[in-house]
Amino acid sequence: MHGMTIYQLEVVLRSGRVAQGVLLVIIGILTVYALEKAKRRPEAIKVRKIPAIDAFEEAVGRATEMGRPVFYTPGMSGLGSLTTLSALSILDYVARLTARYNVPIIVANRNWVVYQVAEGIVKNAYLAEGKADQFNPEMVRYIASWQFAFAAGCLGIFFRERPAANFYMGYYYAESLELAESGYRIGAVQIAGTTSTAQLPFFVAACDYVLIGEELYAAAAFLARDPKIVGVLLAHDLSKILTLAIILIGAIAITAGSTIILDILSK
Amino acid sequence: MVNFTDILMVWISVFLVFCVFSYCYRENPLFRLAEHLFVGLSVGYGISYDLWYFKNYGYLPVVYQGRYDYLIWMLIGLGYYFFFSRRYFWLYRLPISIGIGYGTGMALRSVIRSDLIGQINTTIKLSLIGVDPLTTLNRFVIVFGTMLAVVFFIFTLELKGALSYIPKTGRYIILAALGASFGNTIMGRESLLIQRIQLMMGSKYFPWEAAGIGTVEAGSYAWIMTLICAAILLYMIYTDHVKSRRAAAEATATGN
Amino acid sequence: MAISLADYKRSIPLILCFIFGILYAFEWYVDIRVGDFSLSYYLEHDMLNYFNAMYSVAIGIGAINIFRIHYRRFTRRRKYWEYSLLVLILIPVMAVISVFGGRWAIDPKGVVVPRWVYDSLAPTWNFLYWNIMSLISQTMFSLLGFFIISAGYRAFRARNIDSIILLISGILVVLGQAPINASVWPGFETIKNWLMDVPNVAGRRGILLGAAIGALAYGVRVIFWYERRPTLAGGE
Amino acid sequence: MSTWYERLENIDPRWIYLLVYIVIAIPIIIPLPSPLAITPYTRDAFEAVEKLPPGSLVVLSFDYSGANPELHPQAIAVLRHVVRRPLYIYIVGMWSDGPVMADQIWKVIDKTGYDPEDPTKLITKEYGKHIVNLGYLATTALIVGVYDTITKMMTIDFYGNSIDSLPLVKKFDGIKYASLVISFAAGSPGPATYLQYWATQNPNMKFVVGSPGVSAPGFMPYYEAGKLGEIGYVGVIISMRGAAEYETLLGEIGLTGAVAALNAQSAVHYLLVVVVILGNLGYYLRKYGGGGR
Repeated sequence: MHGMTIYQLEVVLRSGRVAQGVLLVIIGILTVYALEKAKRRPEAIKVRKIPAIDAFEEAVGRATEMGRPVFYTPGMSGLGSLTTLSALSILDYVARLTARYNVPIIVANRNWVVYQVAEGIVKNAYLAEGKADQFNPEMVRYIASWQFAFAAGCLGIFFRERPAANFYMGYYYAESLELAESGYRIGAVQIAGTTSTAQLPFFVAACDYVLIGEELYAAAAFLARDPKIVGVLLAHDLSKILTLAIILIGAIAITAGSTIILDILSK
Repeated sequence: MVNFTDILMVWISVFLVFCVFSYCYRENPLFRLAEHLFVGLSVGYGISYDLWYFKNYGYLPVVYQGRYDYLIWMLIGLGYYFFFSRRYFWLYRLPISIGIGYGTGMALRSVIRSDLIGQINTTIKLSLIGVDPLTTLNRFVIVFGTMLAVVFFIFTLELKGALSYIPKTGRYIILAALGASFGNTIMGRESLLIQRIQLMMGSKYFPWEAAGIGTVEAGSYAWIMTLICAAILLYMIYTDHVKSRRAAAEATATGN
Repeated sequence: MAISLADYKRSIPLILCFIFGILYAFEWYVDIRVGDFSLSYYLEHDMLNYFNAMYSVAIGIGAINIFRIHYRRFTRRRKYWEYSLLVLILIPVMAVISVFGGRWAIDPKGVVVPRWVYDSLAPTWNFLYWNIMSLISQTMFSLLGFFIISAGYRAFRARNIDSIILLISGILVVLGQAPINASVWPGFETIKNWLMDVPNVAGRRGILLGAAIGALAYGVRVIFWYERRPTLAGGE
Repeated sequence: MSTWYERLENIDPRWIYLLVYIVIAIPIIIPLPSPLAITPYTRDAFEAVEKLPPGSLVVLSFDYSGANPELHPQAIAVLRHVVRRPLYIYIVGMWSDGPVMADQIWKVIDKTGYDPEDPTKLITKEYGKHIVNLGYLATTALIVGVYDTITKMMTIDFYGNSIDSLPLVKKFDGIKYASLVISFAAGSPGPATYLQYWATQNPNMKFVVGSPGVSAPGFMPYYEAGKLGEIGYVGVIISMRGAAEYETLLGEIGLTGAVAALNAQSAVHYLLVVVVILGNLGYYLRKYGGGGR
């Protein structure tokens, strides 16, 4: 028995993070529950109108009438950002629309990994609509990874190829207003969606429709046009009600002089 | 005596600034020049960064630290290139799906920590009752305003009648926040523009040396180039005017 | 959601996404230790080096796409082919200068490549980088100074209650920001500070909380294969 | 043809761009005084320099890099002020770029000022006699050391002159003789270091800080303390605005460009207010007075 070490498997909860983990598990369970519920009874979940979502098809239709392309960009962040991923999910819907209406789409990317995925998604969408022959790899472009080189490239595209419907989904920095203002100047219908609170004011100011924060994720689910997936919005709402309850109880508790909720959250 | 290369440097800078600013009038060959210069240079620069990254995170560990286990992962990384292959296209999904999995896992935990619990914590840190009535009012507005703004996002439950004012109020709070943010950003944006205009005007306040553009004395010759640029702009406007008049004349001619 | 193992082109990526997603979501809360081995430490250090190695071999993939687009535009003499030619020349030229004489130069100390190569290329690189690239970049940024006023002009119009609220809070902050206004009436600054510290905080927080919940639900969908579009992009 | 109020409602963005350019360019070309309200923070900083008795020693610490757009104008204004007053000046920097910035300002600044030995006489200040750039204070040991004696800690100044050859260093061999320290601080290391090592040794040494807008709130508790005579700052110059106020107090409009930049800022903010009013006017005239549309 000499010289042998017995290794023991230990599971250690990392302190200060337990509440975070519990909350993640709760939201995870709520999400799976809502999705499975919607799978069985899709009609049980009704979703309120989100004007920006209804405007998608209209905008693509308008581009078709005018014979001008549709412009889409999935934002400035990389694949590690959920905002970018949801923008790519929405790209699937928009690319299906353009395939259906036979109108060219231009997808501009700043990150080359995102560019690869975006091209794959557009290709899939054209395949799914039975228009594989119309897919052209030049539709999806990598512009440049420098923030303003990307912006300059987009501004060039705007005036040279004159898109009639511009979609800005994903995460943005200062270039948001450059895109939106130039889009206005070429008379495009503009729909934006971002979670960046710093750039939302500019999109709200210069675009026709804006998906604010969570609405972007809602659109990613809603535009799948699959009642089973739309069910996830129920999970959004349940989680929000949970959050509201925590805030309300916490605010009342702290006013009464107790830090109980703060303590639990930092466990 | 001012060095001529310094003046040349200043003139090149002024000209490039004008090339970009000319976009405000319309897209034109000068903007196109600046745009393609920028894109070309930045993409070339990006390649050097990629190589540097490869040297430090791939080549050096393998060759100098004998980390041959890295080679497996580098092999997976080659999958990125199969994006350009028809036959083995799917291999590119390997690095991508690892990246998505890793990124999503990381995002989940950071969102929970900073955006969810972090924001909840700052909201409930202070007692609703402040030292004076105004502070109390402000605290109430912040806490209940935050809650109303969250209610605005509820999707599956439509509040009707008098209750419909709850999400509506949330929407108004969000709009007030966005309007205020808009106004608050102007100063920062204008300070950049002010500096560019100082450059074009050859102002002695522009940090010429720090920006690596000649010297203050050379900068005082910037106005010559600015005048040339103004002349180019006027010429552009004039030719557009002539062109549009000719087009209008032709339109009426064919119309009759 | 079900997957089929026979369809390895799809199932392997999905499984990889699931494994790494779960690992990285939970190692933050729960650590598994066997002797000296700590899973959290392994994932937060060694594994990240592996990811860096994986990512490091992808050299110039974006550049390939740009090169393709401009090459086609140039050889087919499409409109604006002259500019494409410029890009085609600049990319390799700048790449060579940067690799041997730039900020991320491969061998600035002259271990393999002689030192004089770096020394003679560095000034050219500095000119191209600072006096052309950075200058254009900052000027592009400064265009916002024009655009923000024009966008404000169109957005701040009292069409309905929504835009009236945007208008009022926006203009009040603008008045509070104008530097000379403090001497016109100090109240402008007080109102601005209140708007920035109270309603702005509440509104932003609401947006952040909502977006956080949306992101969480979306992330769960990606890991558990309800959302496959990004993971399985590309035909076949 | 569209009516005039319809045109007001839909001004071509290009006219607005042109207006923005003009409104910014005019204050830059023509330096005009600005009716700025002077904040107490800047006034206190100005008074701290103004009230120094002739022949006092002032230390300016340049703790920023590049031409920091908020701190550089402050440094220009303050350096001009101390040169104008009958004072002796040491320049140091806890950031390696700092002394370089001081050198850039010294090269171009107006060097006339009152003689510290005879405060009624206007002279041209000389390097070595009235002002010395001691250079970069790289280590804590150096910061602590130069307090007592400079000649033992340093051999050369920023320009490479032998420290012993400088008359000013002979006169004041140590920071301890200084009455006022002014630090232009972009971050860390910053003036807190001086409070820790210098202020604790000499309660009569006063401190002023030049701060960017974002870090100003952090300095405020020390400003409150400094006003009460405890360890802290007797004045705070905040961002570009503070520089402009300082320039106004100095009465040398057009010295730093801060007043010009702030005038441009005010003008462009007002431009937005004006175009918004015009736009709304056009909108309402069309809607209610536009003849039944």
